[in-house]
Amino acid sequence: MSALIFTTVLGIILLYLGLTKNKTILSPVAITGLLITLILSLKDWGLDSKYFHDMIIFDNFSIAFNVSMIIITIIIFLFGIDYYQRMELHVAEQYALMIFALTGAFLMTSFSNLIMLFLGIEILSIPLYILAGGKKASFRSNEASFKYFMLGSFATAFFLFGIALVYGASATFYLPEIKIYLAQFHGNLPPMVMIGLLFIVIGVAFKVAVAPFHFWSPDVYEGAPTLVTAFMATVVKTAGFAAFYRLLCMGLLPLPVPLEKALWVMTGLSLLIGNLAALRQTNFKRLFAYSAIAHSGFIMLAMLSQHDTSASVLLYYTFVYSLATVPLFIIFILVKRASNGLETLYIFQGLYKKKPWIAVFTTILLVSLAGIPPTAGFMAKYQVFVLSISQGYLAISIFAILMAVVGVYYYFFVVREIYTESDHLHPIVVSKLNAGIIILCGIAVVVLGIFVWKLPI
Amino acid sequence: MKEISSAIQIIPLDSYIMLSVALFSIGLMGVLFRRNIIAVLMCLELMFNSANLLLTAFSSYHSDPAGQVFVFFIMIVAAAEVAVGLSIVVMMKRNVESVDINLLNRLKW
Amino acid sequence: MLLLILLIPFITGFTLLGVRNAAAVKVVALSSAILTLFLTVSLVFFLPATRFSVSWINFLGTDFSLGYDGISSIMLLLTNLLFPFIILAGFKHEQKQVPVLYALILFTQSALIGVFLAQNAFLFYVFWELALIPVYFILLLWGGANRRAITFKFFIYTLTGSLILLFGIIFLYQLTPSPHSTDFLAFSQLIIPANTQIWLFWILFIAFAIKMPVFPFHTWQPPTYTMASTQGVMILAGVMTKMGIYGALRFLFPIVPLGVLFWQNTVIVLSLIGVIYASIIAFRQTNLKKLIAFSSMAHISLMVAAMFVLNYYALQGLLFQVISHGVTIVALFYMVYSIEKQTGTLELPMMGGLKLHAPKMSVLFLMVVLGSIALPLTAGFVGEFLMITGLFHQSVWFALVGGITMVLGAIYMLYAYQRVMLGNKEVNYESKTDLKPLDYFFLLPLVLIILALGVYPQPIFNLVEQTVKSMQNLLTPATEVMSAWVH
Amino acid sequence: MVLLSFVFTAVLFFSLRSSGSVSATVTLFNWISIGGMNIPFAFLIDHLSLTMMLIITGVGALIHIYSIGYMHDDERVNSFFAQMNLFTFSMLLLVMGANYLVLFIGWEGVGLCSYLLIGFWFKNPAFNYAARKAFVMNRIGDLGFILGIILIFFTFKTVTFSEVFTQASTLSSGTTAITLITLFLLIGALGKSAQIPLFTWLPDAMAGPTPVSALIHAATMVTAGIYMIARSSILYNLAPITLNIIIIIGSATAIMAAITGLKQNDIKKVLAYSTVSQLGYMFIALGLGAYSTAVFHLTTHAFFKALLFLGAGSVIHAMSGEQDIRKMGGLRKKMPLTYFTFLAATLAISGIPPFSGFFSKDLILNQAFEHSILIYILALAGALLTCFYMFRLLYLVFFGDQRLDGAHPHESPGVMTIPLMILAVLSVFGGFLNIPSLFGGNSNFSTFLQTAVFSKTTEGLSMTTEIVLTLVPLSLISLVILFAYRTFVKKAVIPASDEASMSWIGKIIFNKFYFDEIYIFAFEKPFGFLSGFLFHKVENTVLDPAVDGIGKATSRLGSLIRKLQQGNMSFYLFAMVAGILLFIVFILIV
Repeated sequence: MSALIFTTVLGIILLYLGLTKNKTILSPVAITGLLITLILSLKDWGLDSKYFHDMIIFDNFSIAFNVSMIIITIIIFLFGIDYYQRMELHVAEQYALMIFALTGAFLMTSFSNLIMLFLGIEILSIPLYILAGGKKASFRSNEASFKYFMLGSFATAFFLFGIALVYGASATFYLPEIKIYLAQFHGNLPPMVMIGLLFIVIGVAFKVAVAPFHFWSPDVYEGAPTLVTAFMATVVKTAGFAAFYRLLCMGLLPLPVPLEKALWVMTGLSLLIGNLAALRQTNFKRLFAYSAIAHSGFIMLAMLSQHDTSASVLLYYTFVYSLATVPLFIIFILVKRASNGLETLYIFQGLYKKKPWIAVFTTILLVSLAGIPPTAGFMAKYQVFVLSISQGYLAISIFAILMAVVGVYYYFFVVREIYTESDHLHPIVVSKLNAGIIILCGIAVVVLGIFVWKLPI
Repeated sequence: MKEISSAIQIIPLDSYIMLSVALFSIGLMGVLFRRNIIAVLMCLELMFNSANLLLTAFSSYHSDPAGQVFVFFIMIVAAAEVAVGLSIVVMMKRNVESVDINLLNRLKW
Repeated sequence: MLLLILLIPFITGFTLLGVRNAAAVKVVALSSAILTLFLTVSLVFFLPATRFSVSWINFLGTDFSLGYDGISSIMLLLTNLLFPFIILAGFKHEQKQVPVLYALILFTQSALIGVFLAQNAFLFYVFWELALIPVYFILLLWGGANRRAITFKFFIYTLTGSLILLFGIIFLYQLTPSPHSTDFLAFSQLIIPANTQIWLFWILFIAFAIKMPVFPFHTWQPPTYTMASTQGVMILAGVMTKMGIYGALRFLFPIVPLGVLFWQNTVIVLSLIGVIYASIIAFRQTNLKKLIAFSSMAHISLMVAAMFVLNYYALQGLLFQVISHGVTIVALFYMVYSIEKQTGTLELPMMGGLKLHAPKMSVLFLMVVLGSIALPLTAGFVGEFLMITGLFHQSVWFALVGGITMVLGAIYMLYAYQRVMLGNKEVNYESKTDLKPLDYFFLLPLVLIILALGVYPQPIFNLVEQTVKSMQNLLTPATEVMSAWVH
Repeated sequence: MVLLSFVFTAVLFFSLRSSGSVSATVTLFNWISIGGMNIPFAFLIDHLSLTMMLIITGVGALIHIYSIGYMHDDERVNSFFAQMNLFTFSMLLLVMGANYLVLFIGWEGVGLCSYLLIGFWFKNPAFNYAARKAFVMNRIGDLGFILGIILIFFTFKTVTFSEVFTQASTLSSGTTAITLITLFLLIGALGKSAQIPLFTWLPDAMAGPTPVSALIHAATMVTAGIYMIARSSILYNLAPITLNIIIIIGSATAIMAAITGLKQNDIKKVLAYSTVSQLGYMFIALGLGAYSTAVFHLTTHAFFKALLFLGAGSVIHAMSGEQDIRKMGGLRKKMPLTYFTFLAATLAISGIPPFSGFFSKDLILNQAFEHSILIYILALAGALLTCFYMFRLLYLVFFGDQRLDGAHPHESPGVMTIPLMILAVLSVFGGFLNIPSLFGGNSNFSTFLQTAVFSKTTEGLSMTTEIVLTLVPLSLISLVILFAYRTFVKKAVIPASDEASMSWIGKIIFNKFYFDEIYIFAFEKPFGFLSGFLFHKVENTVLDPAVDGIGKATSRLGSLIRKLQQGNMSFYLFAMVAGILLFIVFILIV
């Protein structure tokens, strides 16, 4: 709880620091603050502390996810030091909004009441609507923000209506109680409850960009400032899935059959659409948007193969995925700068020639995303498949595996560009700090893959 | 409080549900078919409020205040959301000189 | 000891990245490979059997356990025998980015050793993929024309197979009694219903079928071989094809014996089609490298056919042929490389009369060619004789078709030899020199091995005797079950 | 070296004789020993292999000596002798092997050497083609052979001669396994010994240097098939079907080759067809079960055919490489030594007593007569044809006037003529090794071989029949010689130089029954076409695109899905509502 409060305060402090017009102190403050939050979160480990009439429960699940999101945010801020130096205005707001969003994310991982879930989602989303439009003069940023906002609100409307329906039937917002209420039907839910649950699920599915509710994500990812995209692709996704899992686990399990089937359909569609559409992308950010949809599919697979270890796999997968994605976006920014702002995949050409070490670690990160040993990405996918196959979902597993091949294809498309020689690039400038973090993330991905296959939860 | 509650319960619950669904659908249709962003925002608001209405009615019938508390949360969040939304619209108007929802469609495929 | 063999190339590879001097890199890489070879030989022939095991991913039932049996020994021997030569092949000419290249080669070696030592399906898979990555880069960065598209196809194709294999491994894993395990031992103790085995067979086989390659999964191979650099193609043809054979032996026979028996004839027929198909196509190839690529496919196909007749002699012959084919094909590709350096082309119609300038080269080339077409007293003959014996045991027609390689091989290999070396064509060659001492250093040991194994193959047989016997025993009950199941 | 080994062999020969033992086996080491398969690297010395060894080393040594003179101008003389020695080694391995697989080593080894030596002058593409043809045809035979060996292994669980034969003698005649084995081995023999249908390589093999033709393609290698069948005589005795096939093939080859020989104008080609025809004779003998007779003919043939080739070589040498007999003539006076030795050989091959060919041919004819009159007639016809074309050759080359202007033929140096003379002596007196009882002999040779070769026993013919059978051919042969003399010496007919002037039969014969053309049409062309078809049509238009197609289809589907992302807000909203509605319907139905 103290962590939650501290982050809120941190956001406000950062806003005030913005008044001093001294940009250089912002990141140190933000990062220090986050480190303190990290420690505060960890202090609650194993306590299962409950707040607000049990509407919020900080159990190990939520702490683990919170810590993973804090770490990712710290990495993003570390990169931000360099990134925001070039920005003139509103840097403090950028930091503050991200911190606020993080607060929302904390709520999403620790709710046990639908009200808190709603609040969490909204606290996460509203700063993001603003962040996505961060480049005020840019049409694309504008469009991203607008689309995100419109579709997000639209989804929220359904989400709310769903909550209302479920509330009408069960007279409660508490997930454990809803679970008890649902159990009495033995799977034959009345249509109203069913539709209510479906709307709730769709509301959350929208946030994590699961097909067919993914339409916003490619456009928003592409249009938003890259660092924000990195944040959306990682922290928001992690929070979304944590919330999703918590929702299912605390409230809905065992899943009513029609709902479960609907979710399987979503999984399949995400795998299909995400991977296949990514295949033909030439814009790096869009590629990552679609691949994020695909990864959503894999995570859904783990989530739906209900097993004790699902949560752990979920955490591992999202963390590892984030750990590889963030540095890649940064590398993309750096390369983009060197090629007059182009965003195609071809700008990676010649990277190996110019910066061999960065290229090698980029490769490692991409390999991890593609899910090839010995990287953590592989271990994550492996565990997902172990789960789904152990639970007997053979057909969807083999489909997912084939889709993983497609995934390898487009990630290695980028790899191939990296090692293709070309000389129309300006020099790529990589600050020591950035290089250090990129390399560190690369090493972390490998180390996680070889020595750590499970994060404590 | 009791009187309000009983006053609410004069009308059967089904009618509330019907009304909310109708409101929701109207909002939905509005969102789908209007192209003026302001109108669309208003329709969104309508959808939110249909949920609010539903929650209130249920809360009253269940004699459970939680539903009404939620309504307040929703109203606050909706306000914040609309504030952000309107600012986005302003930004957009400034950039493209229009409030047509389909005008911004450069990001695709 | 096992760990040492696994790690020497790996660590050396890393060290090489820091070395600037190209010559030093090559020498260090070579000495590392020779050291590994030395250790392997002493391990395989002289030291008592060992295992190495540390606990690794406990909750997924996976230990980091290394060990070896007869089949692994053969594969290890081959790998570590070939890598010094593969490294040596680069001594002759200037190369770009030498440290990276040799580091990648050594990484490949390490991963291959891992594949052959792994006692655990998961570990096997990890090394299997790990071997692919450096090879992909070797092909991509040092390949020839059109390498981007070709390597990509190769990579994706083989990866598709391996991911399907991964599915199989996980499927087997969850079949094992709790606590689940991915040990080969645990897998082989499974009793899988026949119906399951029938489809599981292909799940497990497809990765190997692509890697070997078996007709009709071979289409990646000729272009990749043609495009690859000399060292790349040596790794591919010399060692990586054997990965497929090793994997099939490791996975299919102990784990899905019924599946093997069910699909036995299908696979044999496919392989034999491959034999004939590749041989016939090789006949009309104008590109020397492509011709040899198809010839390699024909040989490998014969080996696959021999593998599936499940016959003692065929298995012995197959394992023997693994070594002999590896050595021969590496020598062949080295010859191709030397010829290309001399003539500046790989197109057969542009060549001719090389013997006029380079008689010694021509003699060595002929010897390697003869090894490739299995002339008696070369290693190839022993292997092919035993394999055809095995095929004969299954059916005379199989043996006949398999034996046609002997004839067809003679046709196209001698055609190639004649086209390159003989004749009186006055071609404006880039250089008119014969072999240099370095070439002898490379070719003579290989030719000697080919001859020595042809004359005295017994050590290799002894090495695998036990394993092959146990494999036989393994399949005997399955045969009974199968016949009962069919009726 | 070869001379030395000849001396060793001779010593071995006499020591074996004096020790009185029948055979000796020397095992070097275990070559392949796995499971039930045990194949030692062992040598077997018995009377059959000794005979062969003597021929190989003896004739081989002479030819080596001859080659010193013949090849002295060639720049690659070292490699020539290296290859010749390799050949001798392989051939010895072939005949000394104590089991089928060691035999096979030699078998393939001689094939290789033959390939190398035919293509010795590698600058000429035609020669290289001939070499490759020889090797490939041999390989086809070898494939049959190796399958035979494998079948032997599966039948008897061993491939060692002694064990196989011991077991085989207990089997009954005509079992499928034995028939199959013998047929497979026969295929090997057909390839190696140039019988129909695998004979076309031998005439082409004349591309090699003449000593090579003499050693490999006349005296030794081509007789390997005969040796192998004689060696397996026990097996063949059990397979009457195979024996009949051998007779048919043998007689067909003998006649066909002899007819072809009539119209050839290249001195070496004539001899080559003659070789094929003589090998056909030996096959007839084999088919009749008269293995020792076949080996006897093999021996005499080795003498006189080597002599013929060496003589031809001497002529070619003298004519500076000219091989067309129409351009020769009148060499009798210029090269008397060559002429006389050549004459001796011609008489021998024609079967004029007391030259060696007479005895061996006579034996075969007798045995053929015993078997069937048809075969006898065929064989006799073959003999007459042989006689005719040999004398045609002799007359055209050595009689008449010199037809080539500007050439200055001269007698060859001593290093070449001395082997000629030694061989001439052998050709003349070689027949006395095996004088039949008719002439008061005791068939030494056949008796000598009895321990190793198991000929079918025959009842024997009556004295009068035998005398008739000796006289009839003799008289016919004399007539043929006279006819040839009239045609080529008196009328001095020179064979037409172009095809156009020939009758259609003449054309067929001149073109060697179009065997090469048929093979090219039936095998090489379709094979090439198939190769192109498979590569261009199957590999490049079906299989490869099929694989790529999966990728392309995926990719196309990808771009389709990608196009869904319209970019319009309205569309997204619609899509979302549509999605939700679908899911509502979905969960209500499911």
